Amino acid sequence: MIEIRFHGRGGQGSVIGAQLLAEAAFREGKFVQAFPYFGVERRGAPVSAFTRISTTPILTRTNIYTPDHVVVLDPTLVEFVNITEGLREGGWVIVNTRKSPDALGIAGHSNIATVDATGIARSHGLGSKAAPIVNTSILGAVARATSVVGLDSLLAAIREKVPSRREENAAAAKDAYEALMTGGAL
Amino acid sequence: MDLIEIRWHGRGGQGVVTASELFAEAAMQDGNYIQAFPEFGPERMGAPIKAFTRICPTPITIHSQVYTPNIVVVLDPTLLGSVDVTQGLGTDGILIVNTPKDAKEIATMLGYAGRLYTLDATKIALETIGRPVANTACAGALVKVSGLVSMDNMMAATKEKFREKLSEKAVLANIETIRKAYEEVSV
Amino acid sequence: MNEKTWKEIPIGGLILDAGNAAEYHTGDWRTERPVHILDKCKHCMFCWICCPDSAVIVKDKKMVGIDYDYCKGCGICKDVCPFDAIEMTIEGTED
Amino acid sequence: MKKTIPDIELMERGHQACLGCGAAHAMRYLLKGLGPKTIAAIPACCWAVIPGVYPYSCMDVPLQYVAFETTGASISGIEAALRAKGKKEGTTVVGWAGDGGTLDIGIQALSGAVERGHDVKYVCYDNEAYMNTGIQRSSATPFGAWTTTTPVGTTKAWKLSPKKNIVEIMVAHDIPYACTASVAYPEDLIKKAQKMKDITGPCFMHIYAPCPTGWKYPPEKTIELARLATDTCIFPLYEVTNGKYRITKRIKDEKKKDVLDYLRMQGRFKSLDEGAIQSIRDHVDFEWARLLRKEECFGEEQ
Amino acid sequence: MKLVLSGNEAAAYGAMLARAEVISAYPITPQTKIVEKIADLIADGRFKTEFIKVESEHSAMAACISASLVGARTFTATSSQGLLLMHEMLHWASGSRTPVVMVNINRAVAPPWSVWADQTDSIAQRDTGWIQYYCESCQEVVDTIMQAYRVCEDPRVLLPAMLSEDAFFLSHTSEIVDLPPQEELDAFLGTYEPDVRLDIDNPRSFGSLSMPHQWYPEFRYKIQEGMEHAVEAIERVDREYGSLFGRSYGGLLDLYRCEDADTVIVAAGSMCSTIRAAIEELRSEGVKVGMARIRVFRPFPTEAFRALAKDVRSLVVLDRSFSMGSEGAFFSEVKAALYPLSDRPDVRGFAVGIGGRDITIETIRSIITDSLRPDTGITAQKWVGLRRCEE
Amino acid sequence: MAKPMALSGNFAAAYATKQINPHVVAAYPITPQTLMMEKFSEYVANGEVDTELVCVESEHSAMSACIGAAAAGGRVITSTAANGLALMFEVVYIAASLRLPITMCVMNRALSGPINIHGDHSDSMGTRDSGWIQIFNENAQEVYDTMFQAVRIGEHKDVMLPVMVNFDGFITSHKFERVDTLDDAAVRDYVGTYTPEHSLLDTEDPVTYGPLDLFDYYFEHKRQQVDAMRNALPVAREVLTSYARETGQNEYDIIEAYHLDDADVAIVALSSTAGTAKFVVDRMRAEGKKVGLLKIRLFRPFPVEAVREALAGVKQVAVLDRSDSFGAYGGPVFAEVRNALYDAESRPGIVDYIYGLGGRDINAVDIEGVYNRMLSASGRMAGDVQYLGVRGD
Amino acid sequence: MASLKELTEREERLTGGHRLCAGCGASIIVRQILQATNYPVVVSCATGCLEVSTTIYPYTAWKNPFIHNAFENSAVTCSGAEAMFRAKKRTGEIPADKKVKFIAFGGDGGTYDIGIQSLSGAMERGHDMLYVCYNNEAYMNTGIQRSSATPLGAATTTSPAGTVIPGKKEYPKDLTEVMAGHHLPYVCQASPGYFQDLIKKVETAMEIEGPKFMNTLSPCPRGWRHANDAAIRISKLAVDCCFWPLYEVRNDTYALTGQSKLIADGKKEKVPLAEYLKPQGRFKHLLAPKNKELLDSIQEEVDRRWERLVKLSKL
Amino acid sequence: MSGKELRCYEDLPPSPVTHDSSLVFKTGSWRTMRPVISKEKCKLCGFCWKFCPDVSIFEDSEGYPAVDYDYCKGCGICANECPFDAITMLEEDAI
Repeated sequence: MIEIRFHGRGGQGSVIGAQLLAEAAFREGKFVQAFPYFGVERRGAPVSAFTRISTTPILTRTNIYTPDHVVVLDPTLVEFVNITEGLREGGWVIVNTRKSPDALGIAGHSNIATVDATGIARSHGLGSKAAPIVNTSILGAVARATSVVGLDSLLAAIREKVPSRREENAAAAKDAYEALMTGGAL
Repeated sequence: MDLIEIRWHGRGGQGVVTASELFAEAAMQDGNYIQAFPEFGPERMGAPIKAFTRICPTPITIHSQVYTPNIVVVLDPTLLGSVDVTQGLGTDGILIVNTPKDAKEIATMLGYAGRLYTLDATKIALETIGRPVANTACAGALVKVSGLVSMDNMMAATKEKFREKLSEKAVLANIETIRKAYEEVSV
Repeated sequence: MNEKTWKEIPIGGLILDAGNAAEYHTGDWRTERPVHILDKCKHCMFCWICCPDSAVIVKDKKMVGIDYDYCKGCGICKDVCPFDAIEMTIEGTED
Repeated sequence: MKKTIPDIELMERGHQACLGCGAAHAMRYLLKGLGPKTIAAIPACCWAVIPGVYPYSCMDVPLQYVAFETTGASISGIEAALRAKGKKEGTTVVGWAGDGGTLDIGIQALSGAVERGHDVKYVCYDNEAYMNTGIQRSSATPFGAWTTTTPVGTTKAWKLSPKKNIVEIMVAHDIPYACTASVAYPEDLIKKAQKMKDITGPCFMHIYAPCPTGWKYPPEKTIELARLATDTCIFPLYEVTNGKYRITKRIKDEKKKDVLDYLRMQGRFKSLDEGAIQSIRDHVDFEWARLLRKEECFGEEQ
Repeated sequence: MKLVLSGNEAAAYGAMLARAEVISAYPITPQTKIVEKIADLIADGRFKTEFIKVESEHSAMAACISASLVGARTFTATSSQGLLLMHEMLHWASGSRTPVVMVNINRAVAPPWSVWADQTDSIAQRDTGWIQYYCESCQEVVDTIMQAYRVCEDPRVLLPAMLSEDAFFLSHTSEIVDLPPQEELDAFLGTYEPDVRLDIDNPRSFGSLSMPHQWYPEFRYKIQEGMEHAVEAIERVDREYGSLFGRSYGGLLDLYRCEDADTVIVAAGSMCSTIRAAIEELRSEGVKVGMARIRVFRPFPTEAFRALAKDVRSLVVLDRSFSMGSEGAFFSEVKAALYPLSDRPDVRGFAVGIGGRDITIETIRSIITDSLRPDTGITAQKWVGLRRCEE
Repeated sequence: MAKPMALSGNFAAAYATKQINPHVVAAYPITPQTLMMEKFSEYVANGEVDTELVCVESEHSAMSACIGAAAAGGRVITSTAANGLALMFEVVYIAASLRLPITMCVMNRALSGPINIHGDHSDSMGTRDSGWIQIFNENAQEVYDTMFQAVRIGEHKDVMLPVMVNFDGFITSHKFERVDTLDDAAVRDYVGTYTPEHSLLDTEDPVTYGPLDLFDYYFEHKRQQVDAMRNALPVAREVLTSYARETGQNEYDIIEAYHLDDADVAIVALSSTAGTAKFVVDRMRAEGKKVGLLKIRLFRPFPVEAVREALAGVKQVAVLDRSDSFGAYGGPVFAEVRNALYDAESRPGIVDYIYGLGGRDINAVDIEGVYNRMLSASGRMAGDVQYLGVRGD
Repeated sequence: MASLKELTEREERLTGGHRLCAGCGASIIVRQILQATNYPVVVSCATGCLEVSTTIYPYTAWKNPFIHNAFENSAVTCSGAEAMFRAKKRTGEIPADKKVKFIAFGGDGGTYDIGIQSLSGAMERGHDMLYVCYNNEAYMNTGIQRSSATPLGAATTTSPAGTVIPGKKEYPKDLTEVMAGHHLPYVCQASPGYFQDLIKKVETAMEIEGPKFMNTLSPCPRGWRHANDAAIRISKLAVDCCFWPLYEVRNDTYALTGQSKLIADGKKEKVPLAEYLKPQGRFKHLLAPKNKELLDSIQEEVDRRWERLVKLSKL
Repeated sequence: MSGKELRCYEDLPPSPVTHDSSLVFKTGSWRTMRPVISKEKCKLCGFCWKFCPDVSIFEDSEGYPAVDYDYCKGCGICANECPFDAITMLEEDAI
């Protein structure tokens, strides 16, 4: 079973991101779960969401404490939130930033990947200039880095489930898939 | 004296419940334990209703309704045709009816063989209070017939009960009613 | 958070320390940062009365700056300023 | 015998209302106006008892007893279900509640129902206190009245706050039709009921229904007292159709009776002093003048 | 058709598949997605229903009761404070014998204010005459809504039912849900056609006053009788549903690996999935443990518990709720049901997951370890996972 | 000292409330509670109390106003019944969780539907999980005395919880009985003044009531509440048993064991029915039958130990439940009693009789029948849950 | 009226560190009201964004006594505290000359819908308190469901703008008018955009004994889908187009105030409704050509209500 | 509306639905004062019929109003409202 944690801010689409990832895995015949950490924080506040993917039925319904991978939708969160908390050894940290993985200064045993999801989202007109919606973009990067889902099933899930601008979202995911920057490991 | 149970019949608005309470309160002055309660229903003004009094020298613990009263008091003569006033009343019981008619006639009409007393309580009330409210007169008759409470205690209880609700004149009129009924009831 | 046990907290869910939300800094929500330009400021207090986060600092009836511990970067202060004395910049160094 | 109101009786004899109950009149007239294709909902109030105990009922129209505070919501449910079932056409859904169930505990459900625009009629029969539980004050109790929870006593603590103006509150909800009616004017009441039946959308009727038990007057005076309430302008009869005011029982100044005549008939006002009576008089005059001005301002185009 | 749905969305789909004719609901966290999804389905023209957006939960239930009396199939959803606000109307619904089906998202009761999973809200309604289902998965939510309508509308039952899902652990968790074909569900469920209803052609009064010496106690007894019929109906409908659609849930009491178990965990709701995972671990270590999931709490599975109790050494009852001044309702009722047995198992009670405190495999393991300690006589309920000073 | 008065349960409660002289009373009329509020309104109108009377527009608002007032740091009393209690259900929980020692009389009445105005316990039993202390009273005298005890228990610093004073609608609420009353000064001394640690009116030291609690503290707050309930048991016992000593009134305890010492069979009952049962016990004891009665006064917190001890030697027990938990296995009292005895050394047979719903009268004959059935059963009685006095069974 | 600069010298009663959205109108309104009040205040608050985000255990943003009871009972909870205040003055526990003001806050859901009964009751009983509705025209706390304050045509999650139905179908309840129907000493409507007017109304209300009601329009960037910095701009536009007129009713006498009075007197231009709708995503569909007729009819209704109000102010 | 006699709970429908008319309640038993109509004085205005709260005035075969004493509770409104004093209230017991 693979467990993935998303970090974002209220309004950036982290919860839908977690759901889309589950949808994509579902299309590959996997068993899935997706759920938010539900707080009452408002737009702009740090939030998290989770996805579980498994080849066998998923029994447990607890929160996720030791994720296999971590996805960070907003670069400024790296400062405030302990994003690698509980991360399993060898897991991926995928961050939306223009910086290179090595410049992020994330210590420890994880693999770091970065992508300018904000730039990609803006280029496809997703969200507003002040608040671009980056969830679909970064999912492309997740697919590439972790291989938990294939790009095709991800794009299919996006085309079917995103509420609006479906093609633009799919294109953004594809761009991000291509543009992923990884650190030393990959 | 054992537990005594009394049932009162009247109509909504005629002071039936007040009579049941008044008599109980008089009995309490003698150091008795008492209960007084209405038949709990949603009936409106004018509808036939019942109330009950229990009197006992020792604490009363029973809380069920009254099924076999020792005494029944009927405040309104127009009820006799429509309500079974003697229900559960044994031949060793007492029945008091407010009516100008005499006891025999009522006994025949109801087919009741026990002790039966009548008085024209409405007339007494009209003379003393000026309104046809028969409740205190009937209570006065019960004092005499039952011998359960003394007249002094009945007077004291009446004063206490009506002190806040009625003018002094009206209280005295009620006391007069009780006294008159006490005297006039044909034993 | 300093997690207290059930024996240490006041009963009934009461909070006894009025205004202690000040210990909670919402400045980390900010993606855009208002910058106060003192030269242009006429201290009309419009920004102060319209700030949703009590984050405009006023001393002696003068607007002296923004409290970045709480400012969430909504931009209302800039919007209401008649004198262009507040500018919004993107948070973080990379831009 | 001359019959100025419809013959049909949808309220049976044998009901349990007090002698001279104004609310019984009100129901009788309303049903004459609405007719047999009516479904009613009644919350806790005298009228939850008046039809009789299980398994008997004096109502010849289908009736649901509902919880005290839910009349507005319950009729919404009935109306929605009728629509879902394709049976709404030609059926009138009416909520029937006392003043407590309308102005106090039920005002929220009422407000919600009319705001949602359900095709329901809501009728409040107003006897100005909680009569079912035994004369406790409600927000429809007028200033100056004795009730068991405003028992005057030595401190003269009669009801001190004014009566909530439910019709104006309903008018503020912008509903197609709101009106007042009185049991003393059955023809007017029935005409208004018929009008409501024909309007699609939420309608409200406020019926003045005297209560001999609670107001402390002899039962034969119910109609007389109700007539006086209108003649003194304490309870003016008017209707508001799509925001347009119309007074349906016009009281000419010279015919207007003094409020004192009205107050004196009832035991509940017996303790009032001259100052209180004058303030009631002033309030009634103010309200009446306002109503006339509203009719002038927002009346039918001449 | 398989979809990835959250528990809330599953409830909305359930209402649509059951063809609820009138829906009356009020938003409350964490139930809101249900009403939103229903509004979406209506706006898309997929769901034809009358949706009354009432102004309070109290009104939501009132409108459902009235609509049901007109003869409509009705649906609503709420949670926590909303359920508490409609408490009076819950009694009213069962007293009126209206088969309303409601989804309740189990959320903690305030204050302090909390929006996370806790079953106190629905447990507090245990006397109201509602059938109570506790669902474990989003799939079960859809299937149970279908089953619940069948059970509730059975003329021998005629009672309302509430389906509970744990806040967030189910309501906001998306997972795969298989939706059976509409035609087959229609055939399974039929339409709701009550004999008596609010009908202008047959005017009757519903719910009039009843005096003590008249019929009130008899009507109350008939509710209890309806509950007794519900025991059979729930089992039967669950079996039938299983044979048609391949999924059934053990009727009232869902047993998992109880065959040779020494210890059986009794629980309800989403934690049961985690318990299954914990049992797998413990079994692999040789600990003979099973689970009895309370799928239906009302009617209470008395007979099923007695049958189970014959062969086990101890029952470990987990309550995600608490009756102040007493103990968890599951704990109490299990003991009361087993009381007359001459050979009774040891029954241990634990309060867990109050206010949404997470229940992990470790939580379950620690409880089992605790309960395997030698019997210390009378056992009071223990609170698990509580921060405490040195006690 | 004690002056006998003829008072109904409602008037006894009103009179006691007058003597307590609370700061705020907020209530809404409902049968059969109204007479208490009407009587109390008279005291207010005559200036006999200092109380602010708030005549709200619904029961939900009645409890809400009480919460606002109690949070503002004073003594608060209210009363309701049946659907009124059901309507305020949500805020009943809030009052307990905010730890506000409000005293509320509940004139127990059946819940709708069909609508019914008479006495049964389904209203209060529905709130048994809410965190209120619940005391059930047999007669007007108990109602009177319990009002003062309730104030003392609820306001005890180790407790700080609201208290529900329950008595049977009509049967007790409307029945006039002899009540031995205390004089005003004695009541004043007994209840003392209430000075809570915090108050909403303290503008110098502001407090926030009722914040949002995330899962990092909610559990702990609930645990505090459980602890307060646990404390309430010894506190209630102490307050009840010392009452006679302090006031010269009757003796009280959290339970009342009546001829249980050598009883073979026993009935467990609450409220006025316990009185009728005493009447029957006396009669049957005179015939030499070993029958007994356990009256439970304190239902929340449930006195597990006391119940277990009281029933230790009994062979067969019949629980009388004046409410049903539909679909459950028996009524609430039954479940509690069985639960209390589950792990006991000697376990009597326990059966349940659901009776008196909607105020259906329970009389001496009914109760004697229950005793006789227990006496004539050889060994444990068959049939766990039965319905007493329902037509058709 | 105290000047803004004078107000800055008073202590802030709502601290930063609350967790409302960036650019939320509610906290602006609360701050403006509390700053305009120079008395000690006791606040009650209905469940809603304001309550949930300002008092998350163990933190509170309120520097005055604060109580949250439930969703539907902010007004009555406040009235209970006010009754206790009076009782304690009577018993002498609180000095007779002590002045404390009671303010109840509620959102539109907690005021127009589930709390209207508690509000109506408290006002009718005559408690000395001010009720303030911060009206953001939908259930924002639970995520933008329609309330009876939601304007016709607005898209919410339970009245989505779909292919068949263009948003909410009903006109909003006019709660200010409903409260005026209660014959209160003071009822008013205000907007945080015109803060001078709002502050003046608060100052007026604080000096009037008895029940007072204030309805304020509270922009919500998330629910109305407007830019984070637009709250003030939009709440001004609402007044300028006469969708949200500023007025007060004292003892049944109506008076337009501030900007609205200037518009009525012809001293300011009344702007078209569309100007107000444009910056808000929830109305986007209304501006599409196919909905022109609908837009016109909404404009008509706004005009009708405005003209009625102008008439009332001259009554 | 015709119901069989109810004896035990088995006879009841599940939902408390009425099935009989209130005509079984002969509320005439409540009456202490009896209205008596004088045909001589009656002008057939119909007021007594219109204003009767108990629906207890009917038209007799000659078209005159008559009282249904089975249900008339004796409130006296008919007598009070009659413009022609055609109705007198007599004491029931004296009849």
